[in-house]
Amino acid sequence: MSTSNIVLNVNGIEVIYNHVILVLKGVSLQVPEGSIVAILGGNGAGKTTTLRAVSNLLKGERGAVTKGSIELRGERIENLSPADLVQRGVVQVMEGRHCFAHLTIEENLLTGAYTRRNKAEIAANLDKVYAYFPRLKQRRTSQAAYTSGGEQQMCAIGRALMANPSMVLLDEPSMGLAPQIVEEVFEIVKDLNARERVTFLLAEQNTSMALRYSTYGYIMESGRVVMDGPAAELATNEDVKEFYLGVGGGERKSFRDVKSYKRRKRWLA
Amino acid sequence: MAFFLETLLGGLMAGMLYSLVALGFVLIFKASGVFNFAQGAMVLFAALAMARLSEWIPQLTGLQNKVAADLLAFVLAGALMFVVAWLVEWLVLRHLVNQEGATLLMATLGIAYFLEGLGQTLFGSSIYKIDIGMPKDPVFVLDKVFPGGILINKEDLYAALIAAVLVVLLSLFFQKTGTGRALRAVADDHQAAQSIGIPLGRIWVIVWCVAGVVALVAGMIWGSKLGVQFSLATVALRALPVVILGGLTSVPGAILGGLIIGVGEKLSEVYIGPMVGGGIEIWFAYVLALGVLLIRPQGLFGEKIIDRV
Amino acid sequence: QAKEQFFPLLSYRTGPYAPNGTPWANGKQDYLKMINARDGGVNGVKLTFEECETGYATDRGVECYERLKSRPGVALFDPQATGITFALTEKVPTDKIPLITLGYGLSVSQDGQAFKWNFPLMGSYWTGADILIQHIAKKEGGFDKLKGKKIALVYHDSPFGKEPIPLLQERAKMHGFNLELIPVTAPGVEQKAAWLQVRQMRPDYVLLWGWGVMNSTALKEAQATGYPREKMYGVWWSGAEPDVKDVGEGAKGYNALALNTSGQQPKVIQDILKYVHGKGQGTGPRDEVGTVLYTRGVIIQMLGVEAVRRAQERFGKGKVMTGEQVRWGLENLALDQKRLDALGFAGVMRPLSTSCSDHMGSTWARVQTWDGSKWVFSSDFIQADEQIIKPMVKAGAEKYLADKKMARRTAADCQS
Amino acid sequence: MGDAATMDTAPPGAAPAGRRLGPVILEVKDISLAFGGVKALTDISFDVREHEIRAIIGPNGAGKSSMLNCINGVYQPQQGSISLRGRTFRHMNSRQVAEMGVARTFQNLALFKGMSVLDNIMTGRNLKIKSNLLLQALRIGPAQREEIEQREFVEHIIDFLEIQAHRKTPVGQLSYGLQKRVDLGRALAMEPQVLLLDEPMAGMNVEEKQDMCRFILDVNDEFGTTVVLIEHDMGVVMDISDRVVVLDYGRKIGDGTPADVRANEDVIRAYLGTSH
Amino acid sequence: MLYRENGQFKTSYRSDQQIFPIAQDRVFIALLLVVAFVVVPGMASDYMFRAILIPFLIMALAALGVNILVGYCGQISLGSGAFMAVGAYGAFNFFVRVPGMPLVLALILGGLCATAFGILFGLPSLRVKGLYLAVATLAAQFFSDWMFLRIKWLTNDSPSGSVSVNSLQVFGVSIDSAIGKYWFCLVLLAVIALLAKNLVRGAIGREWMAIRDMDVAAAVIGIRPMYAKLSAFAVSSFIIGVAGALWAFVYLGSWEPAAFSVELSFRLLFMVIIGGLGSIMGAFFGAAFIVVLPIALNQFLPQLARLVNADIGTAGIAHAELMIFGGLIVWFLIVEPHGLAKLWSTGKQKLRLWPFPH
Ligand SMILES: Nc1ncnc2c1ncn2[C@@H]1O[C@H](COP(=O)(O)OP(=O)(O)OP(=O)(O)O)[C@@H](O)[C@H]1O
Ligand SMILES: Nc1ncnc2c1ncn2[C@@H]1O[C@H](COP(=O)(O)OP(=O)(O)OP(=O)(O)O)[C@@H](O)[C@H]1O
Ligand SMILES: [Mg+2]
Ligand SMILES: [Mg+2]
Repeated sequence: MSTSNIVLNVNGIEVIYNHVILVLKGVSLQVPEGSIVAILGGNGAGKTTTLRAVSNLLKGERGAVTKGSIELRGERIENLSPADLVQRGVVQVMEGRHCFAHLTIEENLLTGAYTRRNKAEIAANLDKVYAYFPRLKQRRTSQAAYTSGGEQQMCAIGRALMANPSMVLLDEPSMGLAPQIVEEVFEIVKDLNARERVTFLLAEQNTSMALRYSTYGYIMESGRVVMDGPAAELATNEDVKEFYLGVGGGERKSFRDVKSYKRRKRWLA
Repeated sequence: MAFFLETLLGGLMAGMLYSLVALGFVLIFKASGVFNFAQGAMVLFAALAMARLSEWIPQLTGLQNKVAADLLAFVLAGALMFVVAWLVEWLVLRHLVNQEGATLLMATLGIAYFLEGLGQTLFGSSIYKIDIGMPKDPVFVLDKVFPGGILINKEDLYAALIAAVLVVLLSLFFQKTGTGRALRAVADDHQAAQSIGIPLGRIWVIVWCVAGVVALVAGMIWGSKLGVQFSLATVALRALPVVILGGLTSVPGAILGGLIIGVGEKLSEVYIGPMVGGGIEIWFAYVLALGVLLIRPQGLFGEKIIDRV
Repeated sequence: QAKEQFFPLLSYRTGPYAPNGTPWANGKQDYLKMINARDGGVNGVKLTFEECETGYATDRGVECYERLKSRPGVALFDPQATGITFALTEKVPTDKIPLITLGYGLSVSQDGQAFKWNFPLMGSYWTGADILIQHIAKKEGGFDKLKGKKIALVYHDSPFGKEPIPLLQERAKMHGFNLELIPVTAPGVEQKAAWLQVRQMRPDYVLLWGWGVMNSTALKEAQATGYPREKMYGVWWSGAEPDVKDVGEGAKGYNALALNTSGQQPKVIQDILKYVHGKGQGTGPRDEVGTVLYTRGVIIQMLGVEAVRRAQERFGKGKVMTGEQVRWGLENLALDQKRLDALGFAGVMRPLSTSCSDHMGSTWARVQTWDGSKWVFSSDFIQADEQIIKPMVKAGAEKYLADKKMARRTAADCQS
Repeated sequence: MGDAATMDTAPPGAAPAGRRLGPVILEVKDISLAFGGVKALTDISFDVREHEIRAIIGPNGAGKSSMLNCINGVYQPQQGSISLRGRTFRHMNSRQVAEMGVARTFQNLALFKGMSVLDNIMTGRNLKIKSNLLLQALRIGPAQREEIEQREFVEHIIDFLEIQAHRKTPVGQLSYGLQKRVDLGRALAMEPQVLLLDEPMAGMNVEEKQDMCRFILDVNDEFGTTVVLIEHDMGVVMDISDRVVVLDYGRKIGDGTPADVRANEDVIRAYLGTSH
Repeated sequence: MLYRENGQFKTSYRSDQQIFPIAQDRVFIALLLVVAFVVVPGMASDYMFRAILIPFLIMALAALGVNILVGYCGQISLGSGAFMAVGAYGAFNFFVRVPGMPLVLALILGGLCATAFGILFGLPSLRVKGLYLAVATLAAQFFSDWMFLRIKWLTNDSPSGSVSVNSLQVFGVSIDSAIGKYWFCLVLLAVIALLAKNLVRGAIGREWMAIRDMDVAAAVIGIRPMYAKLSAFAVSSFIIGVAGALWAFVYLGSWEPAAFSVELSFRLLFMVIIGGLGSIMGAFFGAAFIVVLPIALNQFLPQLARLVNADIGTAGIAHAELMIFGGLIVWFLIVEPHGLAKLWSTGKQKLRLWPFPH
C-alpha cells in the first residue's frame, strides 16, 4: 500500500471503557482511498470497538481512546464529534440495528439525510435505497420497531447511505439478513465502491463473504491485530481457512460432522 | 346551570394554563427522551428575570414607555433563557450522551436546584410583580339567560389564547420540519442519531431554548396571576398529570390533557369535594389521569409504548 | 469568657414562604443587634445569635434545633413554622429550653400547666378566630344578627389552617351561623375551585387562613370572581405587605387581624434605624424596616430579651441565663403600658403579662384594612372571649396530658 | 472459579434419549396473525416432533419470529390454535408455556441489561426455585441449598459457552456475539424440552457456528431436547435440521426434509436464490 | 496492592455466593459494623446523633425500600412519602389504640399497613409503565396527604391532624436517649438491609431485575409480571413504611401530614438515583449525600464566606447551597451515571489493579 492515498490511518490506539476496562491494546490499520477493508475476528475481539473509535461513538459508551492516533485524510479526528465526521463523509452503520423505533421506515431513511440540504438529491437517494431494498419500500409506513430484524438491518444500512457518505463503517452488515439479501448488500457495497468510490471499512463474521468482496483484511483477537494482508492472500491462509472459513484441510465440513467444541486455537494465547 | 357552566369555563381556562407549563415538559421529552424536572425551575427563573428586568429597565435606562420596557424585558429574558439552554447543553447534557433516562432525569433535577438557587441569588426571593396589562376584573356574560350571568375571567381568556397559539406553532414545527424529525430521532436513540450526523448539541440547545421561551411565556402569565416568587416552581406539579394524560410526546395532547384535567379537577372539587371535606382536586387530577392511563397506557396522544422482542 | 446569651434564629429565606419569612427574620435579628449596640446587651450580657435556614421544612428545622440547642447560653427557640413547632414541642422538655410561638403554634399550649415549655404569646388561632367573629358581629350589629349568616373559612390545608376550626364551630353553634370550610391545597397557587365555591355559596364573610403565596392568590381570585374584598377577613399571617402589595388596587378593602402596628414611627424602630441601619449593619433593606412582619419579628425578639431580663432579676443580674431560667422569665413577664413605652413599643402592641396558667399573656388584637397602598386600623383592640376559649384550652390540654400520661403541673412546680 | 473438577462439559439433568423422532410435541394449526393491515402470518400449520430439529427459514419479514412469538404467547394470533404436549390452546400464556418446558432465544437481544451474565442465566432457573419470599430473605435451609444447586447447573452452562471470564460482567458491556451466547445460556438454563432459537448464530464466525451446531446436536442427542431453529445460514440449516418449514410473506411455501426443500422451486425463487 | 482477590480461590459455590466474596470486603464490612455499633457511639455528639446519624439511618432505610421498587424492579415511584406516612400513621394507631403495644410490633404493623397501601397503588403498574407510572404513585402521594388531613380517625381525632408519641421503649428499655435511638435504628437498618440484600441476590431479586430490564423476555422465561411487580411493591413499601414509622416516632416525635409531603418522595427518589439504582450500598451513599451534604454545606459555607471576608447572609448561603448541591449532583452524574455506588466499585476495581492503570 502506498501511503499517499490512505483515507483512514489508525495508529496504535488503545481503548479503555469505564476508565478501567482495557479493550484495544494498540490497534493499527490503514484504509486506502476507494478500498474495501474488512476486520475479522471472533466475538469480543474488539472489532466494534475499533469502529466506534473511528466514528467517535465511544463516548456514549463511556469509552475513550487513551493512546495512539486516528487520522482521516491526514487530519486528526479523535476530538471531533460524530456529527463532524458525518460532515466529512464518514458514516457508521451500527451493530444491532439501532433504528429509531418510533419513526417510520421512511422517516428513518430521511433522517439519514439530515446533513444534506438539496431536496431533489435526497429524493433521488431515497429512490436509490428503495431500489436496493424493495422490502423497505413495502414497509415504509411502519414504525421501525415493528419491522422484522432483517428489515431493520436494511433500514440501518439504507439510512447510512442516505447521508451520501464517502466512507462507510459497516458493523456486521450481514447479520440477520436472508442469504440473497446478504449477497445483495455486498453487491451494493461493491457497486458503490466501484461507481462512487465510496470507501468501506467493515467488521464481519461472515468471513467468506467479507474476504470475497474486500481488498484487504485485518484479523483481530482480544484487542490486537494478529494478522493482516490482502484479502486474496488471507483467503488462502491455512489457519484462516480452518477457523474462519470452516474449510480447513480441504473440503467444507458438514456442521453435523464437526466433532468437539473444545479445540479453539488462537494466534495469541 | 349557570354555575356549572362557570365551573366548566373556569376549569377549561385553568387547564389551558396548565397546558402552558406542560408544553415545556413535552418539548424536552420529545427531543431527548428526558423528563425535565427543571421545567418548574425554568418557569420560575424566566418569570423572575422578566419581573425584575421590567422593573430595572426603566430605572436604569430611563425608559418611560411601559410597553416598550416590558417588551425589552421579555426579549432580554428570552436571551437569558437562551444562555441557560446553551450552558445546560455545554456543561451537562453533552457529557451524558446515551445515558439512561433515570440519569438524565436526575441531571435535570440538579439543574433545577441550580436554577432555583441562581434565580433567587440574581433576582431575589421576595414576591415580584409582572404587570403586562392583563385585565383583572371579571366580566359577566349571558346575564340575559342566567341570573347573575356567567363569570368569565378575561385574564384567563387571554392566557388561554396565547397558549393555543403557542401550541399550534409548536405542532407545526414538530410535524412539518426536518428538525422536528431529527428531534424525535434523538429521543429514540442518541447514538444512532449521532452516527448519522445529527449534532446532538445543537438540537439540544434549540429545544431547551424553545422550552425556555415557553417557560418564559408560562412564567409571565402565571406570574401575572400569582406574583412571581418561589411557589411558581410548584406549578409544575399541577401540570404533571396534564402531560401524562395527554401523552408525554404529544403537543396537542398537552392541550387536551390540560383541558380535561382543568375541568375534571374543578368539577370534582366543586361538586364532590364538599361531600368529603374538600381539598380533593389535586389527587383527583392524578386519579383522573391514572384512570385514562389504565385504558391507554401511553396517554391520550402519546406514542405507543413499544415493547417488542 | 465573655458573658453571652445566645438566641438561635430559625428562619426561612428560601422556598415558598420566603417572601414572608424574610422580613420576619430580619426584624428578629435587627432587634438583637440594636440591643447590643444601644444597651450593650442585657445588663452587660451580650446577645449573640445564629441563623439557621429551615426552608419551612420540619426535618431541616429539627436539624437546626439539634445543632443550636447545645450552644452555651441558649435562651429559647422560635421555630417560625407550625410543623417545626409540633416536632420541637416533643423535644424541648428534655432539653429544657423554652419554645415561643408568637401568634401561631398549638392553641391549647396556652395552658402553661400542661405545656410547661410552650409559649404561644400574644395570641393563638383560637383567639384570632374569636376576635374576627366578634368584629363581624359588631359590624352586623350584635351576635344575634349572625344567625343564619354564612361564613366561609378559606384555609391552608394543613394543621396551621385547621387550627381555628374547632373554635369557629363552637361559635357557629352559639350564634347559629353557617360555617363553610373550603380547604386550599398547600402552597395555594391554584384556588380557582375554592373561589368558584365561594361564588356559588355567596357567603356573607370569608375568613382567610393563609400563609405565603396563598394570600395574594386568594385576593386575586377574589377579585377575579368578584367577591367583595371588604367582606374578607384574614388572620394576622394574612395581613402583611407581601400579601397585598402585588395585588395593589385589587386588595383594597381587604381586612386582616393585626397584632402590631407597622410603620417606622415607633421609637424602637427608630432606634433600629439609628443603631443598626445607621451603621450599615441592617440585615435587610432599610425600607422594609417597620413593615408588619418585620415589626412582629422585633416584638418576638423583644419578648425573648425581656424574658431574659426578667429571669436575671430573679436569678442574678448580669449572668447568662439557662433555658430553664429563661422559661421562668417567660412565664412571669409583666409588660405593662409603662414598660412598653420605656422599651419604645408605645402603641406598637398591647400590654402583656404571663403566668403559670396562662402562657399567652394577651388575647387582644385589632383589625386593619388595606387602603390600596397601606394598612390602616379599622377597629379597636378586641379581646378574645375567655369564656369560650378557656374551657376549650382546658379540655384540649387535659386530653394531651392524658395521652401522654402526664400530670398537670402543681402549684409548687409553678413557683420554681 | 477454581473448582473445575466437579463440572462436566455438558449440562446434567434429564436422562439421555435416543435420536429417533418421537410423536408430535408441538403442533401449529391454521395460525393467522395480522397487525393492522400487515399480515404477518396466514394460515400456517406445521408440527414439530419430539427430539426433532425443526428449522424455519424464509426471507426477511416472512413471519418467522412472529411465529415463535405466537408459540410463546407474546403475540395472540387472530386465528388458529397451538397444541403443546397434547394440550390445545387458542391463546398461549407465557408463563404456562415456560412451565411446560419451552425456552426461547431472541433475535434482537432481549437480555436483562443491568444484570450480570451469571444472574441472567440464573433467571432461567427461576422456575425451579420453590422457596418463598421469607425463606429467601432469611436465606436459610432450602433457600440456600436451592440457590447453590441452581448455581452449579448454571456454571456448567457458563463453562460450555466459554464465558467464564465474563461471569460477573453486566451483559450490557459485552460484545454483541457474547450477548447472544448469554441469551442462549439463559434458555438452556430452563432445561427445556422444546428450545426455540431465533437466529442463534447471527454474528458468529464459522468456528463459533460450528461449536454452536455441535452443541445443539448434543443437547438434542443427549437429552432429547426438541429444537425449533430460525436461521439464515443455509449451511447450518441443511446440515443439522431434520425437517424445514419455509415461510414467505406469512405463508408457508414449503415443508419437508432439507433435501426436499432445497429442491422446491418456490423455495428457490423466494429464498435460496441461485447461489446456494 | 492491598486490595487483591488473587489467591482467594473459592472452592465452593457457597463461598462465591457470599454477600462479600472478597476477604478484604468482609473485613471492611466487619470493621464498619464495629465502628457503627461501638466506635461511633463513643465519639459522636448529641447533635451528630440527633441531627445527622439518626436521620441518615432512617433515610437510608427508606431509600433501601425505594431502591427495591425503583432500582431493582424498575417501577418509578414518586409516592414513597405516602408509604412512609401510611407506615407512620399506621404504627401510630396501633401504638396508641392498643394498650401495651410493643414498639417493634407497632413498627412492623405500620410497615404492613404500608404494604397494603403499596400493593393497592401498585396495581396500576400491571398496565402502566415508566414515567407514566409515576402518576399512579403521585396519586398515592396526594391521596395520602389528603387522607391524613381529612380522616380524623386516622389521627386519633386530633383536630389539626398532628400527632405525637413519646417515651419509647424496646423490650422494656427506654430509648429516649440519643444513643438508644441510634442503636435502635442501626439494628433495624442492619437487619433489614441484610434481609433485603438476601432478597435481591436471590431468585426474587432476579425476577425484579428481569422485569425491570426487559419485561417481555422475562415473561417468556416464566416470570409472572404481576407477582414480581406486586411483590416488589409489597416488600418495598413495607421497608419504606417501617422507615416512615421510625422517622415519625424516633426522629420527629410529633408530626403532621406535611412531614411526609411530595418533597420527601422526590428526595427519596433522588437518593436512590444518586446513590445508584439497583444497589443496596447505593441507598446508603444516596442517603448520606442527600441528608448530610446540605447540612454540611450549610455549616461550611458561612465559614468559607468568613474566610474571604464576604458576608453573604443566610439567604445567600441558602441559595449558594442550592446551587452547589445541584452542581454536585450533575458533576457526580457526569463522573459516574450509575451513581455513587458504581463510583465506589469502579474505585475498588482500580484499587485492585493498582499500581497499574488497567
Ligand atoms: N460499553 C462497554 N463497556 C465495557 N466493556 C465493553 C463495552 N463494549 C464492549 N466491551 C468489551 O470490549 C470487548 C470487545 O468488544 P467489541 O464489541 O469491540 O467486540 P466485537 O469484536 O465487536 O465482538 P462481536 O463480534 O461479538 O460483536 C468485549 O470483551 C466487551 O466485553
Ligand atoms: N408487533 C408488530 N406490529 C406490526 N407489525 C409487525 C409486528 N411484528 C411483526 N410485524 C411485521 O410482521 C412481519 C413479520 O415479521 P417477523 O419479525 O416475524 O419476520 P422474520 O421472518 O422474523 O424476519 P427476519 O428474518 O428479518 O427476522 C414483518 O413485516 C413485520 O414488520
Ligand atoms: Mg461487534
Ligand atoms: Mg426474525
